[in-house]
Amino acid sequence: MSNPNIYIPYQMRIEKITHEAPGVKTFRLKFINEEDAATFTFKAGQFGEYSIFGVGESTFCIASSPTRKGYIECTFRQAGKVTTALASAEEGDIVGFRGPYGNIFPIDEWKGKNLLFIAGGIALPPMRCVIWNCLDLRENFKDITIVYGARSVDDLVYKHELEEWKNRPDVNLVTTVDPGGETPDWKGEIGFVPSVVEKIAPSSGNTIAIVCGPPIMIKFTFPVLEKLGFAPENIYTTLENRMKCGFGKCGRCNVGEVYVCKDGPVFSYAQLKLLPAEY
Amino acid sequence: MSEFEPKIVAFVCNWCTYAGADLTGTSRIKYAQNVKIIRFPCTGRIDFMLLLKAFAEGADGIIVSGCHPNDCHYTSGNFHARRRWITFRSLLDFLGIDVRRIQFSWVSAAEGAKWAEIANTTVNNIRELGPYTDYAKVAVHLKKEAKV
Amino acid sequence: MQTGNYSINEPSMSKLFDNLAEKGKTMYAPKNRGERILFQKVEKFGEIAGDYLLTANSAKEVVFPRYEKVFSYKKTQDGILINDPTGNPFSEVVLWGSRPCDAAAFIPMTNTFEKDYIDNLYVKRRKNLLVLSFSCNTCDEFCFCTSVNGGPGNTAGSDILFTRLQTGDFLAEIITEKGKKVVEENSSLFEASTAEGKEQSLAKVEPRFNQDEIQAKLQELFENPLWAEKSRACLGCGTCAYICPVCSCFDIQDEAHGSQGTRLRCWDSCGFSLFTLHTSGHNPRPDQGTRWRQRILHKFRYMPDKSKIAGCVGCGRCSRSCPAGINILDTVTAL
Amino acid sequence: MNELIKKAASLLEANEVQVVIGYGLGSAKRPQAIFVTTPAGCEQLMFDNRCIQNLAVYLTKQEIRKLGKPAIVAPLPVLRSIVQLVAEQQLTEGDLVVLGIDPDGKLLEFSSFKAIESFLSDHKIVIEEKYLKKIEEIKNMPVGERFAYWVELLEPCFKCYACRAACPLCYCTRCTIENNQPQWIPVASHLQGNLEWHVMRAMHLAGRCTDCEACYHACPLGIPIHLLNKSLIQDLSESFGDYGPKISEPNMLSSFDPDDKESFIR
Repeated sequence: MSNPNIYIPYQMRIEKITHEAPGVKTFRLKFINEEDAATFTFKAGQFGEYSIFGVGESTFCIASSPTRKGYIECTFRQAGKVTTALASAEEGDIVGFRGPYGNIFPIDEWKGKNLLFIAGGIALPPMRCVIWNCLDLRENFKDITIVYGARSVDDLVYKHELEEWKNRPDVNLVTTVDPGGETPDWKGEIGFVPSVVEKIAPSSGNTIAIVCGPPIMIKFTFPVLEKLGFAPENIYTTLENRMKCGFGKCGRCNVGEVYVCKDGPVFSYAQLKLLPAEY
Repeated sequence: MSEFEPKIVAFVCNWCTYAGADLTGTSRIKYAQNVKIIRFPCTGRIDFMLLLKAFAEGADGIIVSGCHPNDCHYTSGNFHARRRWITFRSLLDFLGIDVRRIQFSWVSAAEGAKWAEIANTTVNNIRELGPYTDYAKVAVHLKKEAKV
Repeated sequence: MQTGNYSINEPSMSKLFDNLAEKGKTMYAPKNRGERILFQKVEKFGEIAGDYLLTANSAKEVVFPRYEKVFSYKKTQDGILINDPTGNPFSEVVLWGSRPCDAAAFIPMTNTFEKDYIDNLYVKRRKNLLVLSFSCNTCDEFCFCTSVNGGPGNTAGSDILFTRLQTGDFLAEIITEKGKKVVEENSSLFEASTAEGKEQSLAKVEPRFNQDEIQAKLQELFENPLWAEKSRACLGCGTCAYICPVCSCFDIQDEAHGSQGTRLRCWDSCGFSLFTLHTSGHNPRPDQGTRWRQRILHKFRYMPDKSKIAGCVGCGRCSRSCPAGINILDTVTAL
Repeated sequence: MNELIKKAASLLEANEVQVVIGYGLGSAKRPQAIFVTTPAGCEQLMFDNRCIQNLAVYLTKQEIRKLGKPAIVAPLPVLRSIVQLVAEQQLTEGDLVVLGIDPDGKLLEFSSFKAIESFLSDHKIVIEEKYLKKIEEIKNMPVGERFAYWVELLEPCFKCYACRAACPLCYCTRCTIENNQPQWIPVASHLQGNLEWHVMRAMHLAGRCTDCEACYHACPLGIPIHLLNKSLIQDLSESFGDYGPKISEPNMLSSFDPDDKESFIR
C-alpha cells in the first residue's frame, strides 16, 4: 500500500469470546487477510481503534502480548454506543481494527530488574499485555509482583489467568477487593489498592512499578509508591483520554501539548509531573 | 412501466387501531397490501421524527392512527398526540413536506371496516399523488452503495 | 519561491475565470447566500460577490469538507467490501477570491494532516487545489493578520496573489509552479509587470500583539484565572471553530443503511462539552474556561512550539461571528 | 441607565447578589454580556437597542451559577425567557433578582415571578409584520417549491449549534442529537442531518419558544431558522389560544384540551 487511507481498518474475525465479568468481555481477533497477519506487529502498551461497521469506533489497548503471535485480544466493558454493539457481536463476526498506535512500555530497559504491577478493575487488560510479555521473557527479570484489585470478586477479570499466576512460583500475586465486595470463601486481601500496596510494602530497590487503574486509584497509589522510595522515573502508567483518530489529528486527547495517542499512552510518573492535570 | 404501487407505513397504537386492523383480517375484509403496520404502545409514544424517517426510507405515504378521543388505554395519550400532530403537521407543511401524504385517523378495536376504508382511501390518494421523492432525495447519501 | 509579476485588467480577469471553469475545474468563490457572503461553488464569473472584506465561512471546506466519507462498506456473504475514496481521482478545484489570511491557513492545516501520519483525504484535495487570492484593500477592527506573521498582501499559501492597484488593473504575483502554469496557459491575458504600486493599495492592519511574546508567555499560563474570566460569556457553541480557517478537529461517525454504510469525518469543536467527555462521565476539560484555554493554547503555543507556525492567521472571523461577542484579541492582548 | 447602575451596585454592595449579568460595551464597541461582581464595576452596565443577546441563557449555565446568586438585566425577551424557565422549574423564587427594563428603557422592579408574568400579560408576543408577510409568502409557495426553498436555506448549515447554545430554553445538558443509542439524528451536516436537526429543534421549542430570535442572531451564516419558530407560534396561537410563557398553566405541548379542534383526523 503505497498510498494508504489511514482511516480504513483491518478486518478481523472474532475467534473467541470470553466473559470476564459482568459487562466485560474479551475478544480474540484474527486477521481475515493473511498478508495483514504476516506484516502486523505491535509492542506492549500500544492501543487500537476497534469498530463495528455502521456503528463506530472505540479505543482500547491491545490486551494480548506481542509474544503471542497470530492474533490480538481486546477486553472491554460495555458502556457506550460502540462497546454495546461490540458486546452483542458473536464469534465469527467481523470487526474493524486500526492500529497499533501510541508508544510502548520500555521493557528492554527493565532487564535485570524487579517488576511491580499494580492494576485496578478494568485497567488490568492494558497491563495484561505487558505482564505476559514479561512472563514470556521471564529470564530477563528478577522478582515479579502483581497487585490487582476490583470492586468485588465478581468484577475481577481474567480469573483463569489470575489462577495461573497464583500457582506460578516465579510470580507473586496479590489480589484484593473493595470492602463489601468479598464472598464468604474469598482468600485474597480486602481493601483498596493503594492501602494494600502500602501494607505489602514492596521494596523499591531495583524495581519498576507499573500502575494502571481508574484516575482515583492512580492518584492515591503514586504517593504510596513515592513513600516506599520509588523514584518517579521508575513508575509507569498508561493514560486514557477520549480519542477518535488515534494518530494526533482529531484534537481531543491532548494533555497540555502532549497527545496521548501519539506521545502516550505510556508515561512515567516523572513525565506526568511535568504535564498539566488535563486527564 | 408497471403501475405505481405506493409504499405506505402505518404507525398505529396497540390498543385500538392495531386491534381494529386485526379485526379487519378476522372479518375477512380485504384491504390494500401496500400498508405496512408498525405497532406502538400508544399514539402518544410515536416520535414525530419517525414520520420523516419513513419518508427518508422511501415511504410514499404515512398513516398514523390510534384510539378515539376519550378511549385511550392510558387515559390521555391520544389527546397529547393530537396536539403534537396539529403542531407537527403545521411545521411539516411550512417546510414544504407534503402533508397530503400523511393520514391521521381514529380507528377503534371494533372498527375493522373503517381501517380497511382508511387504508384503501390512503393508498388511492397516494396513488393519485404519485411517488414521493422530495424527502427521500435529501437522504440519498444513505443509499449510496459501497462500490468495490 | 516567487516566479514573476504580471498585470491583468478586469475584463481579462473574467476571461481567466471562464478559461479555468471551462477546463472542468470546480470553482469556489465568494457568493451571496441569503444574508451572508459565503465561499461556494460558482459557475459564472458574474455570480461572484463584488464587495466583501471576508466571507462568513472560511475556505477550508475545499480541502476539509464539513463532513466527508472516509470509506464506505457493504456487508456481503463473502465478508465486508470496502470502498476507499482516496482510490478515486479528486476533482480539480480553484479557490477564487480568497484573502491572504485564507490562503495562509492552508499551511498550518497541511502541517496537521501531513505530520507523522499522512492523511490522504486532505493531501489529495490540497494537491488538486489552485489558490487564487486577492490582497486586502480594506480591513476592520477584527483583523489582525499582521500580528501572526501575515499581512494584507501576504503571498504565503496562494498560487497567485492578485492586488487591485489604484490604476484599476490587477498586479498578479506568481508564487508557485501551479500559478506559473496558469499564466503560461493564459498568456494572452497577462502582461509582464513590476510589483510597483502594491504597497500603496494595501489595507493598513495595525499590529496588535507580538506572536513570539505570546508564545513565550503561554508557556507559564496554564493555571490562570484569566481563562475563566475571558470565557465567561462563552455559550459553548462551535461557531469559532467552524468558521476558523485553521481549526481542523474532527469527529468520526458511522452512518448505516441496512447492510451498507459509510464512515464519515465530521467537523468538531473543542468548545463543545462533549468533545473530551469520557464514557465514565469524567471530563478532563470540564468547563468553558478550560476549553477556551485549550483553544488559545492550541493556536498560540502548541502549534508554534511543534511546527513553528501559529494556528491562527488573524482573519478575525471568530470574533466577528461569536454569538456572545467574545473577541479573541481581548484574551490574547490581556496575557 | 443611572437607575440601573445604582440598583445593581446596591445589590452587590448589600451582598444580596454576587454577580450582575448585564450588557456592557466590548472591545470592538459592540454590546456583549458582562458579569459584574463589584459595585464599582456596575459603571460598565449599559442598555440600548443593540443589546439583542438573550442573557437568560446564562441563568442555567454551570459556569455562571458557580459565581453565586445573580441579578440579571432583563429587557422583554429576557423576561419572557425567565418566566418560561420558571414554568419549567429551572428557576425558583429567590434564585435571582430581575432588573427588568421596560420597552421605554425604564428600570422595572418585580416582587415575584408572578409579577413578571402579569407584566407580560400586557406585553404579549406579537410576530412582526415583516415576518408575517414572509411566512405568508412561504406558505403560498407550491409544496415542492417550498421544500426546495428550505433545502436551499438550510444547506449551508454546518451544525455549529450556535442556535442551540444561544437559546435560553435549550438548557438540556445532553441534547437529543447527542443521545446516540440509537443515533436518532445524523451528526453530519448533510441535507438530511440539517433538516432533521432543525425540525427537531423547532419541535422541541414548540409552545415554549418566546420569540427572542437569539437562534437567528447567533447563526454565523445568517440562516433565518427563527422563521420555523415564528410560524409555529402563529399556528399554535390559532389552534390553542393565548400564546406566551405562563407560570400558572402547563406548557402548551405538555397539556391538551379534550376539545382541541383540527380538520385533518378522520
